[in-house]
Amino acid sequence: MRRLFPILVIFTGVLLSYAMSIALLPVVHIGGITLIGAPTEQTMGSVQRIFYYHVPSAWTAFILFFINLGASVYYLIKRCATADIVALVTAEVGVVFCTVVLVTGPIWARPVWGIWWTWDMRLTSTLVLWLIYVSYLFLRKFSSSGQTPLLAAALAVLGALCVPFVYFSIWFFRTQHPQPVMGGGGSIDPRMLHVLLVNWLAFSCFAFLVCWSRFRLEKVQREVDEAHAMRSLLDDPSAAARSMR
Amino acid sequence: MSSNPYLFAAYAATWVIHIIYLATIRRRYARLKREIEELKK
Amino acid sequence: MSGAAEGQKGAKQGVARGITRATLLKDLRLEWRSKDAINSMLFFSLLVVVVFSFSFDPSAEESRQIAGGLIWVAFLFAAVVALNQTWARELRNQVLDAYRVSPAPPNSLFMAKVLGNFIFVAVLEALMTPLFIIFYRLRAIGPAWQLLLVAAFGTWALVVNGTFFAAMSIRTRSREIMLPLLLFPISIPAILAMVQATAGILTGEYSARFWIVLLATYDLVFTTGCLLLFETVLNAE
Amino acid sequence: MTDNAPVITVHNLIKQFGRFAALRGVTAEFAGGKFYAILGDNGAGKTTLLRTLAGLNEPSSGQVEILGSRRFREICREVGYMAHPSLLYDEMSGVENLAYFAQLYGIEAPGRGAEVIAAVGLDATLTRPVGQYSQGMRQRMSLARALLNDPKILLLDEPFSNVDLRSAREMVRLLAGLKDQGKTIFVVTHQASLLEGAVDEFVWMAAGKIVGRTRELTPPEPVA
Repeated sequence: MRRLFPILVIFTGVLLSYAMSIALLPVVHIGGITLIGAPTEQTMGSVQRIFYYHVPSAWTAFILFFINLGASVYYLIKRCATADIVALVTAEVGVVFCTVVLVTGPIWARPVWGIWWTWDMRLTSTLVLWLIYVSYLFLRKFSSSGQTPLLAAALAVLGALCVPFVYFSIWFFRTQHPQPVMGGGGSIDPRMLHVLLVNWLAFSCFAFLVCWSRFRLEKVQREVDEAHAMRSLLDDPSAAARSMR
Repeated sequence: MSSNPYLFAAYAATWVIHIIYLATIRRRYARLKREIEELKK
Repeated sequence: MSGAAEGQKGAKQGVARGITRATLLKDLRLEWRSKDAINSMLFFSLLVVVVFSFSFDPSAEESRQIAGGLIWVAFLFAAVVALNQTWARELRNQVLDAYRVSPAPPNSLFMAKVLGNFIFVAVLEALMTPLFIIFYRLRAIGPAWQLLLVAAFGTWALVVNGTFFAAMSIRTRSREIMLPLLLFPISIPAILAMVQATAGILTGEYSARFWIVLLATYDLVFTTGCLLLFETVLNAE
Repeated sequence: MTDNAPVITVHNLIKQFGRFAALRGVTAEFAGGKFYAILGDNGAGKTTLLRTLAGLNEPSSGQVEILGSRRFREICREVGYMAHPSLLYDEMSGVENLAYFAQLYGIEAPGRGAEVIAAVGLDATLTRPVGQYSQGMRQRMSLARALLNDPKILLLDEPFSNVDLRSAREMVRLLAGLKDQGKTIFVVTHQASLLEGAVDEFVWMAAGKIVGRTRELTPPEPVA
């Protein structure tokens, strides 16, 4: 498994650079065949290309949060330490990707809608999602008991229960108060969809790599903690016994 | 490559965020390594 | 055979309910003697009312638009004061341990605490609402009776999650700060629903039915979730 | 006296708090109907052992078996636990406190609270809140709470701390009487001399382990 890591790194690197180039470069035609790039959107211009890492980041974050829920439920049932590490790691990396979404969103909104932030349905619900998982990370950081995994898993389940309510309420809230709507709608250019999917794949691979190294880190960290505890188990108690006299 | 500043800003922001996170992981790895060295003594 | 099993189950539920009642009465008695929570809550929300009145002109038209948010934010912050008190009372002299070594079911304790907090916050709302009405010259244009539903479901939503997360935050460092950090993000849909429903009823511009149904569903889902997870949280030392 | 089959068996009990191991492999058997005193320095793991026996700490590894059961909830009616803090509500009187805890155990007899209060030598008609009790009275009330469900096993953490000598002697007499009724009693204490004569066995703990068990109040030879 560990030998696979460098191969995966190279694979992800190549995929990411390919994905980025087709996302950023305009179409290059040679002999009538599309070699590289996505067409420039007509109304928004090249700003629309922000979407190629905004949207895949969002999808990746959602997948990570979903895995977090699965791992948390598994932990609550089986009390398996690995599941807890998976939950921690996916939440952390998920928050990073979610941050990317929240930062690139306004940068896109500014030239297109003329405002940095709008309480639009998607932005708002992503923000709430981000808040929920940041509070999850806070709990993990501040929990003093040895039972942090249990508390965190319980919070993850309640947080996930909350997600449908977030979407539903904000969706209804927004349909009540009209706001700037996303441009166009309707069908998407297949070449754009292709770029979007390739980017999504690349970002997923990247997220997987980050999760992996974070997972290794956490695992070794816990082994070190365990070693410390074992050492204190092995310490000679006679010194303490002598001091008792 | 487009010269649109917003596109560039979003692109830069994405990777800055990822790199900051990767840097924290790296730092934690370094600290862990020191700790393992200490433990071996 | 199954009838006997069912009878046993019924008896068990009866015992659980009895313990809930005993714990609730005990909490009410303790609160009655010290009045810590209710006094600080009342004063706190009074402060919010006054402070907010400086931030905008509390004339009838404008205030009707904002009042929904204002009222619920005041109650939310005041509720946090009470929620922190709930478990602080059990931690003094570690009385919670006495509960944990007893055969009493954990969920009875949880329900008692939720009901207790519901009563405290409801009392607060009953006392503060007239003040809001006077200070901000409020008058409901929509169906006013729906406000009762909103208040009941909304308070329950705050209190059920609040009690749960307060129990969670006593297991953390800096527990008083932890509660709002955990409670607020998850309560956002409920708060949104309460605020929107209240604004809808006060202005009469739209129906609050959707929001009330949403709140009821939210209550149901989170009450179930908290009951399923409470034992885990209580026993995490 | 009573049967001396082990009522508590502890096997290789380890309890870690993060990087610190409070219990480091405790293995022991305790017979029924005896009076044990657990002695040792601060941080030797006495309180952790008691809390683990009372089901308040989940052991990191190892097993605790009480009255043949490994699940504490099954036998929690047979165990009385008294902690260092009083486990009582300061704002309520002793009788009110006990009335509440009796309900948790499903005890319906209305006089039970007054009965145990009298048993520990306090006045059941006192209406003062517990918060205004003297330390000695509070400790006794706390003991009364532990006795409420008429447990077979009593786990007492520092019952004599801050109690004046005379009251402490009275409490020891009371505990000896309870032992004669067939109860198994564990007392964690710093004031071992108080217990001389009453105790069947002294259990010495150091650095998270049991380092010796003696009949007399003489520390065991340190393990070389």
